[in-house]
Amino acid sequence: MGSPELASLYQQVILEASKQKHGFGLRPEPHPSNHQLNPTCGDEITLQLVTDSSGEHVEKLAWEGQGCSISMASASLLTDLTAGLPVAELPERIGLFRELMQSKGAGVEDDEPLGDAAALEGVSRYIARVKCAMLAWTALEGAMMESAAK
Amino acid sequence: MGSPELASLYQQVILEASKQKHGFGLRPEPHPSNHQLNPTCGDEITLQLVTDSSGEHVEKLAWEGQGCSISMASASLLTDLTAGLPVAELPERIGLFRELMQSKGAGVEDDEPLGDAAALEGVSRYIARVKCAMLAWTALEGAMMESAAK
Amino acid sequence: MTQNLPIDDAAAAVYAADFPALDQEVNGHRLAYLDSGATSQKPTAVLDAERDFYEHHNAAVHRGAHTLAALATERFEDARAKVAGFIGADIDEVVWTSGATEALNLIAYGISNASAGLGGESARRFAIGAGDVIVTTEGEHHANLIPWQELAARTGATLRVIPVLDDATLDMDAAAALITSEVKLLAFTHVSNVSAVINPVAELVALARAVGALVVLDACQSVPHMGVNVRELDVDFAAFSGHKMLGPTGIGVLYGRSELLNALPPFLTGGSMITTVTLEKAEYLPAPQRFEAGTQQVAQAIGLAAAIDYLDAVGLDRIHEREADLGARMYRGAAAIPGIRVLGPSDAALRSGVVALDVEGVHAHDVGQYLDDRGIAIRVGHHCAQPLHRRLGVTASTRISPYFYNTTAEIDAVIDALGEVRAYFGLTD
Amino acid sequence: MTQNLPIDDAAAAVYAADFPALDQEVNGHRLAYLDSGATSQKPTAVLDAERDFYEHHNAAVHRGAHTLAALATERFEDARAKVAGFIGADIDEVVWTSGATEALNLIAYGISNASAGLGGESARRFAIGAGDVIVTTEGEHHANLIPWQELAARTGATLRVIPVLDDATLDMDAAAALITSEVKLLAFTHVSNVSAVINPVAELVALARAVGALVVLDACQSVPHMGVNVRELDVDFAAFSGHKMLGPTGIGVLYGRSELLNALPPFLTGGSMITTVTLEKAEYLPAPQRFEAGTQQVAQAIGLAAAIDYLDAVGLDRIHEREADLGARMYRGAAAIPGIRVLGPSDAALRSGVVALDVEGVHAHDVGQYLDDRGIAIRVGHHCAQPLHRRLGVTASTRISPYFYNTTAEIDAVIDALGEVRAYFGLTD
Ligand SMILES: Cc1ncc(COP(=O)(O)O)c(C=O)c1O
Ligand SMILES: Cc1ncc(COP(=O)(O)O)c(C=O)c1O
Repeated sequence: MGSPELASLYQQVILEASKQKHGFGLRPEPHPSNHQLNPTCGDEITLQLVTDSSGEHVEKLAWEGQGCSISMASASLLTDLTAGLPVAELPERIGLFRELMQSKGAGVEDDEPLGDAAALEGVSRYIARVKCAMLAWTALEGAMMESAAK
Repeated sequence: MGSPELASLYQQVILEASKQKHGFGLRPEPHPSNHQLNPTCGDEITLQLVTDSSGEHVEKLAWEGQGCSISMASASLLTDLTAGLPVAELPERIGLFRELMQSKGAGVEDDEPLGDAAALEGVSRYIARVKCAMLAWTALEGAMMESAAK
Repeated sequence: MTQNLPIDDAAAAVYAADFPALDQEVNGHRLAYLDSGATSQKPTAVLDAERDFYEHHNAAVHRGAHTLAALATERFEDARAKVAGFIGADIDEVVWTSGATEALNLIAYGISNASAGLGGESARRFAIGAGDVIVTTEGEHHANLIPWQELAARTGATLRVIPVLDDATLDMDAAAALITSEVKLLAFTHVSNVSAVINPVAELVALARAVGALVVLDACQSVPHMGVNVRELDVDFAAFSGHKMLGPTGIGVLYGRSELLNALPPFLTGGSMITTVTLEKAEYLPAPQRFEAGTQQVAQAIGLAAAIDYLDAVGLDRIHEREADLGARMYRGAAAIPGIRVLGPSDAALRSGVVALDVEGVHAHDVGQYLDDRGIAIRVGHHCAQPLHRRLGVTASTRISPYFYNTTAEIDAVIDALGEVRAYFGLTD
Repeated sequence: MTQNLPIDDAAAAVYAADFPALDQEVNGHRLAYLDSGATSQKPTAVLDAERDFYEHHNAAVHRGAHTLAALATERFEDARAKVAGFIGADIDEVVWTSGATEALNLIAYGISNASAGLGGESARRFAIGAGDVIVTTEGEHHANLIPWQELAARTGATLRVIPVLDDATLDMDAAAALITSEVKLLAFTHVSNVSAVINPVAELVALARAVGALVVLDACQSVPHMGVNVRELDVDFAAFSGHKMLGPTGIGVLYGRSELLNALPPFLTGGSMITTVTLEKAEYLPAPQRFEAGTQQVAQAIGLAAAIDYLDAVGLDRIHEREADLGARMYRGAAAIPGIRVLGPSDAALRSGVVALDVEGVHAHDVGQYLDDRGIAIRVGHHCAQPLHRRLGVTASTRISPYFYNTTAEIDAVIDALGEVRAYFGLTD
């Protein structure tokens, strides 16, 4: 059996999200996208930023990839969080999530804006896993940069 | 003033030999020869093995070079020692001298065959200087190899 | 414990007591360090040797003439003699490097330099170009693959790769077919850091010799774990790292046959490797100094010598035997768990003590986390062998790599945890 | 002692007490270690930091995921941040190497690889060939001369050398004439390890910038002894070694401007520097990882960070000031002795604390022996700067190189001994 710390890392919501993989499956048509890879383990993700016709709101993220439960859960929870959000709000959420991940177990003052993704807080106690949790979020940043470059 | 150890390194016979440089000056005509260099300090020696017409006895060594008092004295004393010796006896003397130099201050059982060059025994206590003392002797080995190769 | 008796758990515990890092708690459990394939822990004797050097003899080596410098030089060269004796080489056949990776790159760049016309007449034998072939294998660590890819790219030579079979052993039929007269160099690992495969050195050397190719042995996973004699193995070059054999980080060894080392052009250039330097040109010292430019890893060389003393006192044969036992126990235990696939051959005679495995449905990172929660340190990932993992159909694996200081209780703790891990992550079958 | 007061003999003695190697007798005298230009001694804090790492955190870095591996990685990267802060660089601009020599070779081979077409589009800017020119100076250590000779030989480029004047300062008129539009790279030392000359960095950088040449700074003799900010100096690359600045052997640093490091092709290849490896090809990580193939000098990096903490606590400005005092005292004392010629400029503002000299009629080896007999450790030889010695008309010189832990009494002991040495060897005038 695992320790309480391990249980707080692998919360039910995380294990479920890692299996459900909301947003899994890339769109055939082109969207701003980005590929990220964790060189230690070879885990990777390709993520598309699908917006509504105005380009101002996220319709839904679409992604494919393979990796550990943390990276898969994180991509799934990121997809849930961002659906319908104004694109302009993404940088702040990503920044907050990065802060949470780098908090070494201390958490952030207000993790409400992260929704269920706040459940990933436990990851911040395991430096080696922060990269896993950040993979999808970094890919979203990349996709936004591509979109801005156009 | 130096210590007694230093005095035994720089014995009068050595300091004098380093100034007198017996054998200094290369012969114009070709003889088996060899060049040796101490890469740490740039000291070097070029030595010719001049034999009698039969080729069986050393007439005299001839050499040029520059270096510390130990290397110059060693070349000078080697020249004194070898004049008139059968060439066939050289390897044994060189071997004995090498043994003396590697003795770390312990000396060798019988250093008589080294003549005045035995005064260099003190060098063996200073590992960093052994190369200086060996320079001429190694060059003589090289010259003999060249002579044998012909 | 007697040198003649096999290492048992009691003996292992006595050895372990010499390693301060093994005596700590991780996540509330006593650390079970089973990642020695990545880097070994260090006994106090090695730490003391390094410290003693710094406290009493530290000085520039091969440069100074003062007392400390002479002592430092002597200890540094004694360390070289120790390594040479350990692998059956001559003293001047041992070149210090920062690690095995640098040692392998040294060969590749030496050949590159020869191919660019450097190194004079004697270096010509190393020159390669279009039409020439370098051969390596699919089972290599990146350190014994990428340098050859780059060498091929720099010189126009072609790289061929001997494939592995499903059990990760080399396809020796393919090897025989690939090692043709165009082959100038064959590089392969003695023991795989993933599949545990011990390669058939004699057969591979014979294939190389038949076509006049040079043989480079990656000995990273053999020298720390079994008696290795480079002369008996009849290889031309061999590379290994100090940190995997109880030594400090930052020190490695390149063995090269004397005749070859003295013909290979230098790699790194700078101080202490020259005879004469003018503004136009430098003349180089004989090996090994010609490959040791600049201030060397002196304290680390001396630490490595102390590590070899320690290994010699334990005995390489006993270490090899003990690890084979631990590896076999791990193999059996893991293979018996439903949903676990052990990589590499099943024949124990072909295996080192390393066991890498795949837990169906659970990513290696998650397996590693589960074990770490119990204080078990193992490695997860591709272990710098992506092509091999790709060939075996996994992205990342979980690797247990024991050393002589590990106990069967630690192996059993891993087996227990592996037996639970799929259930923990919600998989049942 | 207060951080604000200059270092006096009392303060130096307090510092010296932190260095175990300084507290010993050599030939019946207390050691006077004046060879810090070759390698410095190490304070207990550095030895403790290394040992603490080995005893508590030792594990593979950037590879493992278990607790120890994560801790080791964190400490390793903290050390990088420390070095970056020390020289005013960004974290990803600091590359670990085995020493300054390897750092300089890394640049040379990176350019070589770019010139061979490796590294893709972004590496093209580094490619050189026939018609291109590399410039270095006559005052260089071999580590900053031979790599460029070899690079020129590999690529067909030409090497030009800025001559020095009789006082060993650079001939700046010649520099201006030699740094023409064909020049792609200018490499020079910040401070000479022989003549003590502090080169005019700003002027040389301006000459290089005017023709678009890259600037490589050999900072081996400056970073340990004075505050160095690479951004303010505006150089593209800089190299220095840990062992000359209280750190362990086997660790060095390459600084490179981020944009350049990310465009330069890799040098050593192997594990931990790639993203994806197939049997045909490898994709590389961004800098600094792309230059850090294989297991790194982890304990040594951590030791170097502790050395920087120590230097920071003493204060680089105070160190610089103190050494200037000791150097000036040495210079005056030696210059006043008949038959002694001090190399380098007489203007103290142009000099570091190093003093190299020639004793007329007595070979440097014999001078060194005479001093060693009194427990004084100084260096004799060409100090890996043969061309400079040739230019100054000596084969070998005697070099006194103090650090902040030396006292004026030690300097005076050298001066006394130098005053006797010619008489001892039978020279009188
Ligand atoms: C000016 C200078 N450059 C380069 C070096 C080479 O440094 P290392 O031998 O540590 O690589 C040294 C020291 O020997 C030096 O003094
Ligand atoms: C088989 C093998 N080859 C090469 C290496 C590279 O060794 P290092 O990282 O010490 O240079 C390793 C270890 O990582 C290895 O296991």
